Amino acid sequence: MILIYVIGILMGGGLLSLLLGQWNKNLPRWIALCTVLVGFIAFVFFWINQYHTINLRLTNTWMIDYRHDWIPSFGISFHLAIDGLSLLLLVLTFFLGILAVLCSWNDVKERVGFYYFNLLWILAGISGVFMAVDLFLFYFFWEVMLIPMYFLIGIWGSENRVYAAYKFFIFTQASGLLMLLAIIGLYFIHGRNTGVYTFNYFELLGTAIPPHIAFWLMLGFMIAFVVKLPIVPFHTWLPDAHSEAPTAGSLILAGLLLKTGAYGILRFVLPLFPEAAHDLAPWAMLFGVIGIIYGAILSYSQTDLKRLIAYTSVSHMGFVILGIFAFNELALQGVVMQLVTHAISTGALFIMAGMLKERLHTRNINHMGGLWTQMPQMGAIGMLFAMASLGLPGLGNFIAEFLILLGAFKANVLLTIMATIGLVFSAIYSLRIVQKVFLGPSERSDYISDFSFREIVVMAALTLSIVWLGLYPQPVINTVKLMVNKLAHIFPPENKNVQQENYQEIPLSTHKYLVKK
Amino acid sequence: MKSSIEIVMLLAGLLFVLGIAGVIIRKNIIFMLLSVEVMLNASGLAFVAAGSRWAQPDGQVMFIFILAMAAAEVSIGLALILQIYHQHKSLDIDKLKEMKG
Amino acid sequence: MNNLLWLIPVLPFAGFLILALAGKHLSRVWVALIGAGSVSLSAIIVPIIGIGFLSHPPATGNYSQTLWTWMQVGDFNPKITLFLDALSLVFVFVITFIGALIHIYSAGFMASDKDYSRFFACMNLFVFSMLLLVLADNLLLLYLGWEGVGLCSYLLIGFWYENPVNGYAARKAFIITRIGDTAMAIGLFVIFYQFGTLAIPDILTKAPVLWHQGASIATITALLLLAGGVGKSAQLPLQTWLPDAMAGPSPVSALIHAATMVTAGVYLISRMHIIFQLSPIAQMIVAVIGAATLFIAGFSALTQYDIKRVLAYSTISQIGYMFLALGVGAWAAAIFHFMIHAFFKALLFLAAGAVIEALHHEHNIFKMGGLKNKLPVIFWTFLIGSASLAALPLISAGFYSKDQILWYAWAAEGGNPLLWFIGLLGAFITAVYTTRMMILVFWGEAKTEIGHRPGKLMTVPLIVLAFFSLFAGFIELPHNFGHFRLFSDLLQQVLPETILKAGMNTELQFQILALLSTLGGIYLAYVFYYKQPQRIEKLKQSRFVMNLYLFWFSGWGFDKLYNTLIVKPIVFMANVNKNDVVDKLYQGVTFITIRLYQSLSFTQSGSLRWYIMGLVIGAIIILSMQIML
Amino acid sequence: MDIVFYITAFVTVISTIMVITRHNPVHALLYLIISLLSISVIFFLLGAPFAALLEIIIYAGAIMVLFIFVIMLLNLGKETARQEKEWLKPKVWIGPAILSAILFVELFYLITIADVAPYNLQTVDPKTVAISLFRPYLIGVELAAMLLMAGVVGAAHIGQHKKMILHRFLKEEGRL
Repeated sequence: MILIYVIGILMGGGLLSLLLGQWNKNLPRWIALCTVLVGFIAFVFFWINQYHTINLRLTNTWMIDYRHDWIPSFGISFHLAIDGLSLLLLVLTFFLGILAVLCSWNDVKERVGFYYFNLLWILAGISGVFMAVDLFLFYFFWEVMLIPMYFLIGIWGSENRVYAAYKFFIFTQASGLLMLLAIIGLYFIHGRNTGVYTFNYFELLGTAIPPHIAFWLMLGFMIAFVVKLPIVPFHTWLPDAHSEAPTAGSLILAGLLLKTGAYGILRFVLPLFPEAAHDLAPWAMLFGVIGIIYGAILSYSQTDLKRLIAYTSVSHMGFVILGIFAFNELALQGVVMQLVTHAISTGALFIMAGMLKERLHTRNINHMGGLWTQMPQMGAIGMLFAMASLGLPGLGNFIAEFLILLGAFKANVLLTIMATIGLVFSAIYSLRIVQKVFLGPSERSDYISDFSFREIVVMAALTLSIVWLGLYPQPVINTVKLMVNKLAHIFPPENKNVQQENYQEIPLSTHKYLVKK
Repeated sequence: MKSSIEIVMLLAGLLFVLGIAGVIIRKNIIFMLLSVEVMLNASGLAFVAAGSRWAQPDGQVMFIFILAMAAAEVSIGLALILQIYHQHKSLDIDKLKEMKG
Repeated sequence: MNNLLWLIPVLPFAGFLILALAGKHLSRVWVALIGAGSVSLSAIIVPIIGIGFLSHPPATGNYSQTLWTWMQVGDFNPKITLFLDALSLVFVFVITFIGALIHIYSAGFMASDKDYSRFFACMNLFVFSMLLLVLADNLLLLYLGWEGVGLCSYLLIGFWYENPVNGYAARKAFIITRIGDTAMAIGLFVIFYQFGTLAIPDILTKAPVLWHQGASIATITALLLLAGGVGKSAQLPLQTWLPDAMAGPSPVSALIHAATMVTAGVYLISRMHIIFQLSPIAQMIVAVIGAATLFIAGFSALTQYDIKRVLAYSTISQIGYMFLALGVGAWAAAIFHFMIHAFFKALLFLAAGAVIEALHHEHNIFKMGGLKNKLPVIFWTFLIGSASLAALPLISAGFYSKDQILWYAWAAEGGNPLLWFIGLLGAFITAVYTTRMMILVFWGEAKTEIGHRPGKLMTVPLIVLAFFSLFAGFIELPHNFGHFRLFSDLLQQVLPETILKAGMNTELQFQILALLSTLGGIYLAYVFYYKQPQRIEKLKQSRFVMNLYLFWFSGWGFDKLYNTLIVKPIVFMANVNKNDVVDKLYQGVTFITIRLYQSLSFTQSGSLRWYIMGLVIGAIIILSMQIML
Repeated sequence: MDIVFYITAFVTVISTIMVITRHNPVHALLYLIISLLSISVIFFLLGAPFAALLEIIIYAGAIMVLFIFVIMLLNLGKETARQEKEWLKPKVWIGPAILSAILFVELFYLITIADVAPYNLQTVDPKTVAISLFRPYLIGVELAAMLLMAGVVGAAHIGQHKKMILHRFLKEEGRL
């Protein structure tokens, strides 16, 4: 029941702040803060409660399973369930939700009520996406998170916001429709096979689909998720949306919305179409690698700070797709870590870009420089997150990228080496941020304030979590362990190299491969 | 009495086409409205003929509905014509091109 | 004693945390106390542990302390484990001891800097990372330290960030070392899939079992690790960052870019020596890289006029010696040279820093001169350091370590006359540029007024280091000359003994040749720069010499080469594609759509009769379709 | 089929052609009434007496009277006829006429190829129609009632005579 309450609270809180925003400008943000805090505390407690039993669960990965009929005649039910992955992402959702409310605390001055309404409804949609195990419901939430985001960008964004909002909407909506088609296709195939027409995820699992149809259905899902993720060449909405969105919008986009894509692949694409996914794997990994390098190079050439960070997201999400399609435990754990740590590190960078914009009224890094003198705290934190973004060991991103690469190395040596080269590029762009923004001669003589107390709270929370994940990621790893193990074992062990657990045999095969090179 | 529906349908078709021709040819809105009446009549005729073919009342029922629709349409249309004439001092349809894309 | 192990890295880390979080609110005295004190405490703990280790050697030959499991994913479970054996003991000792001295020196050197606490915070973080690097039990933890020192190096090179040049130098350092690190990361992947673990002891025991001598997989692994070492240790072909790294404050150059961090590559190779031993090719490559680097860097050092760049190139060259030693299989000799080099190079940098500060931040040695009497402490300590660098026979520590390497370069199993000859040539050049620097800085007439004289805080560390630069060499004496093997006996526990080729018992000849080359070098520089400076002018007339001079001055043109071959194309590509060519595709789609609707909106004429006409035509078409089909 | 039918059909077609070709609106209206009356005869012949009566009462009676009112209100007389003459040139009507002809040819072809067997004509009396109207089609009747209601209200609203506001900025407001 906690699940439905949480979604209810978010949606209710959104409506409440919309209504009360008419009376009082301060009320909506307090309502929003309380709402997300309640959700966060609820899930953290739930997590702590579950944590000691997580390792004991041997077969059942699902912690909560709530089901209520919605439209029985079409086999649609209001079916929510969470496992470790969902729980983790939900905690992340509410964590970033709190930060999003906090960082738009003084930012938003007009239509405050509607702003927080949109914010909370996006969060509700995202939580719903992470919980839904009914495909129809999933699609419903998928759209719920889309429309408020459109408003968020379109109303509170910066100069070019309408264009960005359109672009965001058209990309995600068009790809979402492909997914809807695939969902309906799956629905009918399953119905024809078994006579039971249902959107229930658990029943649709293991549907026997003719391979060529399975491929197209999978592609429908895949495109929706990959656009969201995003992977080159579907990434072009991201820089526009990110650079025009308000700070909280960028934070949620980077931190959560992109994650829904990866979550979708993990939850739906792989379990529903294992064979098709297996066939797609080399191509997906290739696109991942292209994304890593392409995003990094583009990121290097940007002068708009938010655009720059947006392209780093493209690069980081390349790792995600690379890891997912490596199909082994290491890489998948890395992917989950990457989802969490990328949300934190990139979120932090976006928040900082927002703060800089607020102070300097520009996003152009050529107009910045030498800010360390006036804001040493922000400089230090900026440095820390730039380092996180380039994958410095000791910070969470390193664990994620290392695990992904380690896992992917097992699956495809050549592509992994190319992806690893991406680490060099990530150093180049990350250091460029630091260099252009904080170092160099100070260009401004006017006073620029360092962090305020509210900002310190936000950044401290992010810093602590990224360091924690870098030094002791085990809680995260344990939480998703079962789910990841299950996923890693979906795939038919036809390929000895991939599935072999015995290290005695591997030297020969790897050896052969390396020698051939 | 033996009867063939084809000839009635042909008549309905002819009337309909004449109505359409009227709507296209005339520039005066009143004439266009008259032509529309012709077209409505033609379709009514088709309905009634079909009803009579199967000896069912449905054709006539449909004709009655068409009649009601025509009455409403004419009253609104004529009111519009009055307004248009007052505002533009003309009934030329080509002078009313305001919804140009 | 074992339990204290964790304190060694944690103390500097605690210092870093305090300074980073509260540095703003602390007075300068407190900052210095915390910054230097934390490292000094570590430096005190190290001998305590070291004595315990040496007097009661543990059965396993090492201390190891597991703090917590970093992560556990399937079979991959790297732990945060500290591991101390003879090899890491040497490194830990050098790092903490020299680190502490440099911190104390910095308390005086940086006294007038506005970012006092930031400096000490970074320095402490560096010491922590470096300690973690050498104490790491598994390669992943080592990698953490490895990247951590890279970060600190970046932060400290760009310490005076107002000048963008420093920032770019820092960036260059980080990115070039990162290239090596990336190769090393790939090496870690290979190792993990070969052995199923990243724990160093396990790897070293499994490697000879799983791999046969000369296996190509061993070569690949070794080369990947070597690439990491090459990047960090500024060896060919990734050496270009180190001279630019001199943009940082002098204590930083002393600690990071001379004594400790740049020798991380040496540590890595000696730590993973078994893998290198399994691959003669890789070992050969190590030796060749070392020899080539020491040769190239030596000539570049000869032409520099910035005192710190001279020292930087000499560092590259000396590390080249260490690589040469590692490559020929003289493991202990390399580590010995590392230690001695750490002493004298830290000394030289610190003394150079003092000179630079005294002369109002003048780096150009041609504008110095005559400091012999004005700064006596600096002069004597610098002289001792230079003697050690030039390997002045018998009295300097540098002689013992370098002579050993030269001898092994010929005589050890992997040795070969060519390597030896290059080493010898390098020694000669070292002597030349060292003497040149000495003469230009301390003799002759004064060209710049002295502003600021170093205080006690700065001179005491210099004297201590000078002492070690003179006498540390005596713990390891050549075979034919005392044959005292304290150091190599210690390292014997970890590193294999150097195997000599058969029939080599003429070390004396080599020693005499080395001696001659050093003395010859000193004499040559003496002639050219002191006795008859006009000869230099004469040489400068020749075009060839000038071109050669410029070529060496630019570090053999490597920067230019990389710029044109790698940097410029990438930057060009990035800038050309700034607006994202993929986006053009979608813009094309929107463009077509807009064009289409514009042309379609033409039909929306507002003429009712046209619309009806359209209807009619539509009806005609539909009906004709009905008829046709 | 009956000769009566052909005659009435002929009258219908001729009068309809006259409707769309007359210049004077009143003349056209009169021809339309003839057309309607003859259609009502055809309805009668088809065995739909109720429809025939409605055609006469409502169409030819009520609706046409509306037209006449409007024409009177607008005072369309000789002036309009002259204008119509100007508008109705061969250049204008030849194209639409050809199109309509094509359409008719197609309709003709489609209707004639359908081979429908002759059938016995039966009269559907008003009672059956009424039963059908108020049983299965009740909802349609109610909707038609609402439509008429809306028509009345709409006509009343639109027909209000609004004054043209002559201020140049507010000119738009005065329009519909």
